[in-house]
This record gives sequence, structure tokens and C-alpha cells, in this order.
Amino acid sequence: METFTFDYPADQKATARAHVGVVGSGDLEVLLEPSPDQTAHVRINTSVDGYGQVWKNVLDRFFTRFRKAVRIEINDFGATPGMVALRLEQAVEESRQ
Amino acid sequence: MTAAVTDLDRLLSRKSFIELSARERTKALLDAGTWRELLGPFDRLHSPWLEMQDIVPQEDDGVVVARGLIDGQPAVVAGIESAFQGGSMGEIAGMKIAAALDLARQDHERGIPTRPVLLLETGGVRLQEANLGLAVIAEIHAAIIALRPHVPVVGIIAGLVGCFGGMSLAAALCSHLIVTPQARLGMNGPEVIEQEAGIAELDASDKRLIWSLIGGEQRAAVGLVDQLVEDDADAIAEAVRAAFRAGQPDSYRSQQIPQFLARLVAIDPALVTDGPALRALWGKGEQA
Amino acid sequence: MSNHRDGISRGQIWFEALTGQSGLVEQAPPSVRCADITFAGAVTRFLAVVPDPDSRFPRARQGEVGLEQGWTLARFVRQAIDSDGDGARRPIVAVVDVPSQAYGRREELIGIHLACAAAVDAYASARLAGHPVVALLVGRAMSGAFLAHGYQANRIVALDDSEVLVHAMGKAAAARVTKRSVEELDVLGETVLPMSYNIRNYAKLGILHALISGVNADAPGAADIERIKAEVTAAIASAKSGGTGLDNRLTSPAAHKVRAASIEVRRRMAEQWAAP
Amino acid sequence: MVQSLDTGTAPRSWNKRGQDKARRLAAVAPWLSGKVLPSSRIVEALEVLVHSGDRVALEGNNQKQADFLSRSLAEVDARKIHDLHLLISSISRREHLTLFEKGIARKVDFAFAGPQSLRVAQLLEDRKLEIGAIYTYVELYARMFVDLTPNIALVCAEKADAQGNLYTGPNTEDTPTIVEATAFRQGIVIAQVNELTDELPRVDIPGSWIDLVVVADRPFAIEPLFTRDPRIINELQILMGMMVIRGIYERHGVTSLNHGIGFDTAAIELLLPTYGASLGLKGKICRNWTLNPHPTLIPAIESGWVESVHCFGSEVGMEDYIRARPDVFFTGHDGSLRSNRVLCQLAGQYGVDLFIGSTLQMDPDGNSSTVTMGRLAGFGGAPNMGHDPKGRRHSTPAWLSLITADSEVVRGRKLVVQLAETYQKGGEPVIVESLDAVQVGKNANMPVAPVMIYGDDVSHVVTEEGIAYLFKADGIEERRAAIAAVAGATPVGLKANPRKTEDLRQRGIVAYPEDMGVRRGDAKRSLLAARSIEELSAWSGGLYQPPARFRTW
Repeated sequence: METFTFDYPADQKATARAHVGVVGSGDLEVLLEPSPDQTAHVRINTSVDGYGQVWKNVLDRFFTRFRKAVRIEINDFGATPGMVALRLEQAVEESRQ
Repeated sequence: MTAAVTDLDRLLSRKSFIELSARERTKALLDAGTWRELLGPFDRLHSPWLEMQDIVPQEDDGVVVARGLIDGQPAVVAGIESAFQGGSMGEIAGMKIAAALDLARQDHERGIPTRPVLLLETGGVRLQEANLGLAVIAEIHAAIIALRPHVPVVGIIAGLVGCFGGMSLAAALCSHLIVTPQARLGMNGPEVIEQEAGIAELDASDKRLIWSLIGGEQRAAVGLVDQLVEDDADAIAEAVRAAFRAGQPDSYRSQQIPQFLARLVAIDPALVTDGPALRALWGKGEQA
Repeated sequence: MSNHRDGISRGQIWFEALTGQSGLVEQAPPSVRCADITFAGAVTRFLAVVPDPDSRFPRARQGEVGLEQGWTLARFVRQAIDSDGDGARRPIVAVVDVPSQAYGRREELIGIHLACAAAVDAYASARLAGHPVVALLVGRAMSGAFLAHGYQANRIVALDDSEVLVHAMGKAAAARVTKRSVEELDVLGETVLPMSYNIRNYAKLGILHALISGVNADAPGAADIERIKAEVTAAIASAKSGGTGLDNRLTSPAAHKVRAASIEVRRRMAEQWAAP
Repeated sequence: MVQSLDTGTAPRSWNKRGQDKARRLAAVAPWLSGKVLPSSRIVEALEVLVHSGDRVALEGNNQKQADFLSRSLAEVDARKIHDLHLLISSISRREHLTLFEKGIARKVDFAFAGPQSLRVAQLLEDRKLEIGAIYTYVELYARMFVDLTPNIALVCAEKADAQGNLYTGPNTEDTPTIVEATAFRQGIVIAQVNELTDELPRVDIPGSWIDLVVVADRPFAIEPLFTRDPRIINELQILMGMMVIRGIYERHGVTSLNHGIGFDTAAIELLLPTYGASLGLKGKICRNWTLNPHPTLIPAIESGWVESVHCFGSEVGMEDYIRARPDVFFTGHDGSLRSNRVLCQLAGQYGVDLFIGSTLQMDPDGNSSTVTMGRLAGFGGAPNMGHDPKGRRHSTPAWLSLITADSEVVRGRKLVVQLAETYQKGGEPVIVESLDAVQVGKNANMPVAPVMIYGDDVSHVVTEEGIAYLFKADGIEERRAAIAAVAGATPVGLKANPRKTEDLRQRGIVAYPEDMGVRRGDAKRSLLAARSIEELSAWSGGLYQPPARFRTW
């Protein structure tokens, strides 16, 4: 198990929270909630070690499109980057509802 | 022709219950618009033991407890998420269920008729929390038995993980147990039996055999569960409502001691080794 | 392993030592021993599951809790509940040395889960009806077998002995499943207390009423027996003075330390229970 | 030559092959009753009928296996019979390689070695096995009619009669082709059958093409290789399936097609009756298929999408369903499926608008391969269908829609679509700088790298990120940029230039889900017409009877 944290600049306020996914094989759980400061904070617990750079790549791409001040917590059980991106999108979509 | 079209619509619109996550399952059983989760993921009550063993936790520890109404009456549904650690019972997961049952009992003692439902999709004790998993399962048993005189405790095993280990005892203690054909109910999982007793005792890879021994249809055919329902969320929700409307059973299966002891005496262990053999003895028509 | 002194199990040794009887009952399988004796001035029912090499069910010959054992335990406990009626509720003592539930194809087919649930039901019903129920751990208290025979007691007491252990899975199997060596499991158990196979670590979970040291568990002498009788008597008295639930397992100082999460779950769920 | 007539030497024989065959058959004649050889004599008979150095065609494709004959061949005395040259479409059973370990065979020409690919690589390294070439199925059979005509064919069928007429049942597959190549050039054809019978349900191979029939010790092995359990289909595969339906099938009006096996394509099949119907596409796309009878196609068939399906082979459990749908499937007068691998491959090559399949690796140029380190898996049929056949002359709207050149003389193009999630489970990128196949090819001394589908044949690449319409790309640099634009967080994808990507999106060379009106949030399993094997069975009205391993009830 490995833990990473990343911060990204944010310029929009978030209001709602969202939870998607499950910590099952090839999947992950995403908790998204408003962050009090002008920054997006991401914390990742992953079962697969050694993929810090890939996580950064996936999040870098996500935060080029997403600019809200959120706290995102991820519990990952070996999801592919594609699945991670999909769950992040779903969390954003759910937080809009 | 019309019939065929209706069939297609039915196939397309059918909502599989097995498909649903534990959270969605709890929603499917509660009256629309009444669902409210207790100790949800944002409460962040996750296992204190998994991270010590390098295992990623889940923020709800794999159990969803939701309150709401069933048929307009107060209810609580506890659903086990089988995708997380095989639906295993750790300290928090198990305690969420035990606490929900105890709070439901306290409701009844105060005159609030809270209806309890358990979604039992579990391999049993979470090995990484071994003794605490076992301890909370004992507490779940105690809580079901204490609550049962007040209100039927309805259990559901939908599939596909099945209900095994100490939680199979919890299933057996429920006032009313609903299964689908995809469900399995047994104390020891097939793999464990193969491991402990050898492949000659049981070939765990033979799925047809496994379901013929402990699958939902077999359990229903020999009267070890109360109701067999197709894997359809609406049908299961209706079965739950009907179970509460029907009220208390005449007797609990786990208290039919003379009947089952007599049945055991009548069994020749050399002959009764497969599903059909047991159906011949205990099949529909013959009551315990 | 399971057998001591001429193939007699610890469960049987202690059952006989405490009751002075074999506990064999006509019309019941010899693997379930039951005796009512006058104990500390009151009729008390003792129960044990012991090996029976001639059992009709081959997977339940070494002291496992199987179909016959589950239903028979239920029968003996239920009998005590029914016959005591409104009178004095006799104490029930489960002498626990159970290596496992019975692992077998027939057992699953015929419903070992229900047989064990029947025993659980009976013990819990006895407790709720006001019988002081005490579990005395003299050997292994494993997994589903312990759930069926002992874990519903108001009070659990254990001998402090290396062969007394509570666990969800045999050590070798657990090592296999978790992909660890047996030695690694032991090391892990020192930090992850619920994983431990050591009864002293189990005691730290706060579930035990008493851990009794200095007793010869394999071949108890007269002093050992008197000592345990006194401990069981004390546990019965404690059970009588407490409630009929299992709440006491979360109230000990040890539980507050190690099971803080359990306590927190109960506290916060109660808070959220009623609509906001 | 004329001189030799004058010298008085014996005239040249023009039937040496026939005479040789007659001699070999004469040696076993005493054991035969009609054409039937007692099963107990099979090893003995093979030791007489087969000669060292012979080319032996062994029927062993993905599904149907002449396993009694292959097991028997592995038991012959290697001192008597050795150095055989094996022609086999699929190396899939242990004993296929035992032949090489024992020295009975030395050389092999094959198309696929999935289950045995590790051992093939090992035997190659140990110099116990020589590879003639690795083929697509059609290619291998083509050479049987050119320079690799078999001396012996070992084939299998369900039933035979006393005259040697064969009934193959629904798994006709490769049998007619192998038998034809052997029988008509004086080779010996031996057929194993499950049973002898007086009356066959239908005749798939005439008895005059068959020399020997032997009853197998047990029914021939058959594997459910084309069954994909819908429970395992995940939301990414659904998302990609939605993009394919929207961005390719609808866009190009694809009416005839071939699907590879895989969960991605299974997802597409299960999305047609739901997502496809919601787009109003029923009847407009996906009408005619060249495809094994995938159980996941059942909902599309039942809801009226599918006009016809021609099959390479059959699938375990689909027999009764196919029998009950003769308007859709090619069936014999006995009611059961008639499959034919070569003809279906040909149909898939020339007759359809589109091929779509998943790949395990793709390079920046769009070359793809399922070969990974240490495995020599071969190709099967994918490359045969996964290319643009330049000999095609008929046109369809889909074929014409890929024309990009502006000229009086121009041809259309087949759609060749490669599906790839950017990363495999386990964290390996799928889109890579260099294919493993390049190194594997070098290690195995292959003259060219074992590429499955060449990049210049690929018209579309689909990942969970989006679609690259490669056929529209102008030049190699733009192709690469389009692939990089859908390569996600892979090293290849990270090199994508955002400005170039934006330009490609503007020009319709790259499309992301939002560009084609696909909502990621809609990619839910509830969108599948069937979410489990039992639901497939329900769709079939109980006619589909899944094998035990797929049963969860």
C-alpha cells in the first residue's frame, strides 16, 4: 500500500459532495467534498506500489479541465488510469446533482 | 406477437438486484425518497486494522446502514458490500450491523415499530481482523435473537458471493430468509471444504454441484429458507414488504429441535450426499 | 494436538473434573456431554463437545461441532430453559475445547449452519431468559464452533495456557490464505491484536471476564480443579448481577482501549439514528 | 524428355503419390472392417500409415480438437516415426507439443498457440521445434493447396457411417478444407468420430474423401472459447462501446461486420438493444455478421437487429438456440449450424464493412499485437479480417465513407478498428513506444516482427479517451498525433501537444466523448441488455444452455 498527496490550484468554489465506486478488484472509491481554501487537495491510498508518476499524470490531466476547490480522497484497489479518470468524472457529475 | 414484444420489454426493463451495489440495494428496498444513510463514507469510520496490514480500507468498511420507510413504516436496512474484501466482517462492518439491530430493538421497546432487513452477502469473518470479526458476529447473533420477538428480522441473500461462515448462522437466525436462485448459503465455503477435506469430499470448481448442494433453489426446495425470488429488485422489495405484512412466523427454524434431530436420525450419511437425495427426504410437502 | 492423556480431550478432562461424571446421555450422541450437578449450592448444567471416533458423520469425529453436535447442544440448553420455567434459572456452563466446525459436503448439504444457529439460539435464549451462562475455555475455541458453543455466554473465562486459543481460522490455513509464514503470523499478532493466536492477546480485546493463570490445563490436580470451580462460581455470580445482554464486552478498560472503534460505531450510530 | 522414350527405360509414373497411398493402406487393410479401424489398433495403424518426414495436417483449431488422434500420434514409437512436419491451425493441447519433445515431429506451421504459447517459445529455444511460418488461418490453408499439401490428415467429426460419410455437427469448421487438400492429392485422411451410425443427420464430408474412420475413446474436446460473461464487463468497456456505436457504426452506417472476441466487443453487442435503440439505429446498422455464435449477441438477435450470422465454428451451449433461429444462422437440413472457417474468414475479409477487435499493445504508429514477452501466441484469424483487402470491388456506403482522396479513380476502404484501454489491469500501458513483438520476433529469429494488425491498415483507434479517425489523418506525423491524443496517461499520450490535439478535434480527426454526444456518466452496467449469463439464457427463452462453469444458479 502506498499513499500520495497532490495539490492543485483552484479558482472556483465547490459546494456539494459526492461518493462513487468501491474498493474492489480493479476499482476505487472516490470521496469528493468542498475544500475550505483556494486549493484542490488529493489524497490517494493505493494497493499497488510504484505508480506515483502515473497517478500524477492522471491527476494533472484531470485538473487541466477541473478547477474547483475540492478535497478528493481516493482508496484504490488496482484500478487502471482509465477507470480512475472515469470515477473522477462520475464524482464530479454526482456532485453537480 | 404482442406477447413476444412484452417479453422483450420485460427483459430490457428488468432491474437485477445482484447487479446493485450494497448502497443501491438498500435504496431499492426502502420506500422512494426515504433513504438516509447512517455512518456513511464521509463519516470515515474505516477499519483501524487493515492499514496496519498494508490493505487499503473503504470508508464505510463495506457495510451500508440506511434508514427509511418500508410500506410506510420505519425501517433500517443493513447491506454488506461484497466487492470490498469479499463482504467480510471486520470490527466496524460487523458492529454497524449489530448496532443497527440493537437500536431497532430499543425503538420497539419505546413503541416505535422499526423494521429490520439484512443483506447478507459475505464470506464471514475478515481474516485480517480475525478475533474481532468473530466477536462482532457473535454480537450480531445476539442482536437478532433479542430483536426477533418484537418484529420479523428479514434476511436476503441475493448473490453472487453468497453467505458463509459465522454469518450463515445469522442468516439461519432470521425470522424470514429470502434467497435468489443465484444465492448460496453454507457455513463453510466450497474452497475451504476442498482445502480441509480434500477434493474427493468436494470439488469446489464444480459450480453445478455447488449450487445443487447449497444454492438458492435447493435451499428453498428442502425448506432451509423461506422464500425463493427471482433476481429482480422490484420482486425482492415486494417480498420484503410481504414478509413484514405476514408478521411473525409460527416458529423459528433454529428452534425446531425435535423435528431436526428426528430428521438427522433418519438420514443415512452414506446415502444422503447430494441435492436430489435430500430433496427426496425433505422436499416440498414434508414439513419439519 | 487435540488429544491428551490416552486420547481424552481437554474438554472431556475438564468436564469430568468439574462434574465428576462422564456426561453421556442416552439417546444422544456421545460427542455431546451434559450433566446437571449441584455446583456452589445450585443445580448447574455443564456441557461439552468431545471427540467421538465412531460418529455417524465422518467429518465430525475429532471434537468438531457438526450437525448432531449443534442440534444436541441446542436440545440440552433448550431443555434447561423449558424445565426451569418461572423458577430459578439454573446456570449453564459450556466447557469449550472445539477445534472447528465440521468441514464436509454432507454437513453443508444438510445444513450445518442451521445446526450451529440452533445452538447459538438456545444459548442466547437461555441468557435472555435469565440463565447465567458461562463459557470456560480449556482448549481451542475456534471459529464457527466457538460461535455455536460458548460465544453467547454472559461471561467467558479462559485458562492462561498456550493451547487455549480463540481464532477465526486454523493457523496453517490462515498462513496459507494471507500468504504469510506461521512465524510471521505470530509476529503480526503482537501488533495486530485481533490476529493473535495467543490467549493473552485475546484477553486484551476486553471480551474475557477472566484469564486464569497457574493451572495445569492438561492434567489438573485437585487444587487446580478447586481453583477453576471458584472462578466459574465467581463468573456465574457476576453474570447474575449483570444484564442479560453482551454489553459488558464493550465496557471493560481493555475494550475501551482496543475496541475504541466498536464503541465509536455504537455511539455515533445512536446519534444519527433518529432523523435530524 | 523425349529421348527417354527411346531408351527403353520404364515409363515415368505419374501416380507415385497414389501408389504410395495404396501401399500404406494395404498394410492396414486386414484390420479394417469397411473403412472402420478398431480403436485399439490406432497407434499401430499410425505407425504404418505415417512415414517419417511426412507432412501431417492435424485438425486442432480453437474449438474442435482431433484429440484422440493427436494423443495416439504422441504414442507412436519415435524410432519408427520421426521428423514429421505438422500443419495445425491451433497448438492448443499438451500432446501437440509432446510430439516435439519426443522427436516425433520437428517442424510446424501454425496460426495460433494461445494456451501453449509459453511452451512453444521454450521448445523453440531448445531447438526441438522449427517454425515454418506463423499464419492467419486462411493463409495456412491456402498453402495446403500450394506447396504444403498434407500426406496425412487427422480430422474429427461427430458421426460416421460405414461408408465413411461424416457428420460434423455444428462444428464443421476446418474439416472440409483439410480433407479436400489431402484427399484430392492422394493423401490419407483419417477421421476420428464420436460414434458410428447407420444414418447420418446430414453429410458434411462425402465418404469417398475419407480413407479410415476410428471411433474415439471419448467425445472430441470442445471448449466454450467465445462465451463472455457479461458480469465481467466494466463501465470503461461500456463507455468505449457507446463511442463505437455513436462515433463509428452510426457515423459510417456500418451494416455488415465482424467482431473479435473480447469484453469490449461483447459490450457493444449488449448495447445495441438499449443504447443503439435509443439512437434510433435499429435496422440501420449491424445487420449482417460474420461471427462465431457469441451468446452476447442473443439480445440483439431477439430484438430484431440481426438479419444474418455466418460462423467460423459453433459455440458450446448455443446449439438449441441456433437450431431455433434458422432465419438468422446458416443451418443444414438437419437444423443444426453449418459453420466453415475458411469461408467465413473469406466473408469477413471481403464481404463486410468493418472489423473490430481488442489489442494488448499498440505502438505510436498504430501497429498492434497480442504477442507479449516469452509467448509465441500466433495470429488466428484477426489479421485476415483486420486489413483492407485491396482486391475488393463492391461498394457499400460504409466502404465509400472512408474515401478521403479527391480523384476520378479512387476506391473505398474497409473499416479496421482497434480497441484498447490505455492501460491494462496491473498498470502496464497498452500504448507503448515499441511493441514487445519486435523483441520476441528477434529472439525467435523471425524474418519480420509478429505484428497482428499493421498500423496502415487501421482506420480507427478507440480508447476510453476517445476515437482517433486515422483514415482522415494527413501523413504519418498527424497519424501519430491522433493516436497520442487518445493515449491518455501513457508515455505516448503524455507527448500529445494540446494545441495539435485541439486542431485534430476541430477537424474531426480526433473525437472525445463529449464531441460525439456520449456522456461518461451514462456508461453504467444497467445499460447492458443482459448483465449476466442467466439473463442471456432468459433472453433466449431458455434455449441457450450455458456450460457449467458459467452457471451461477
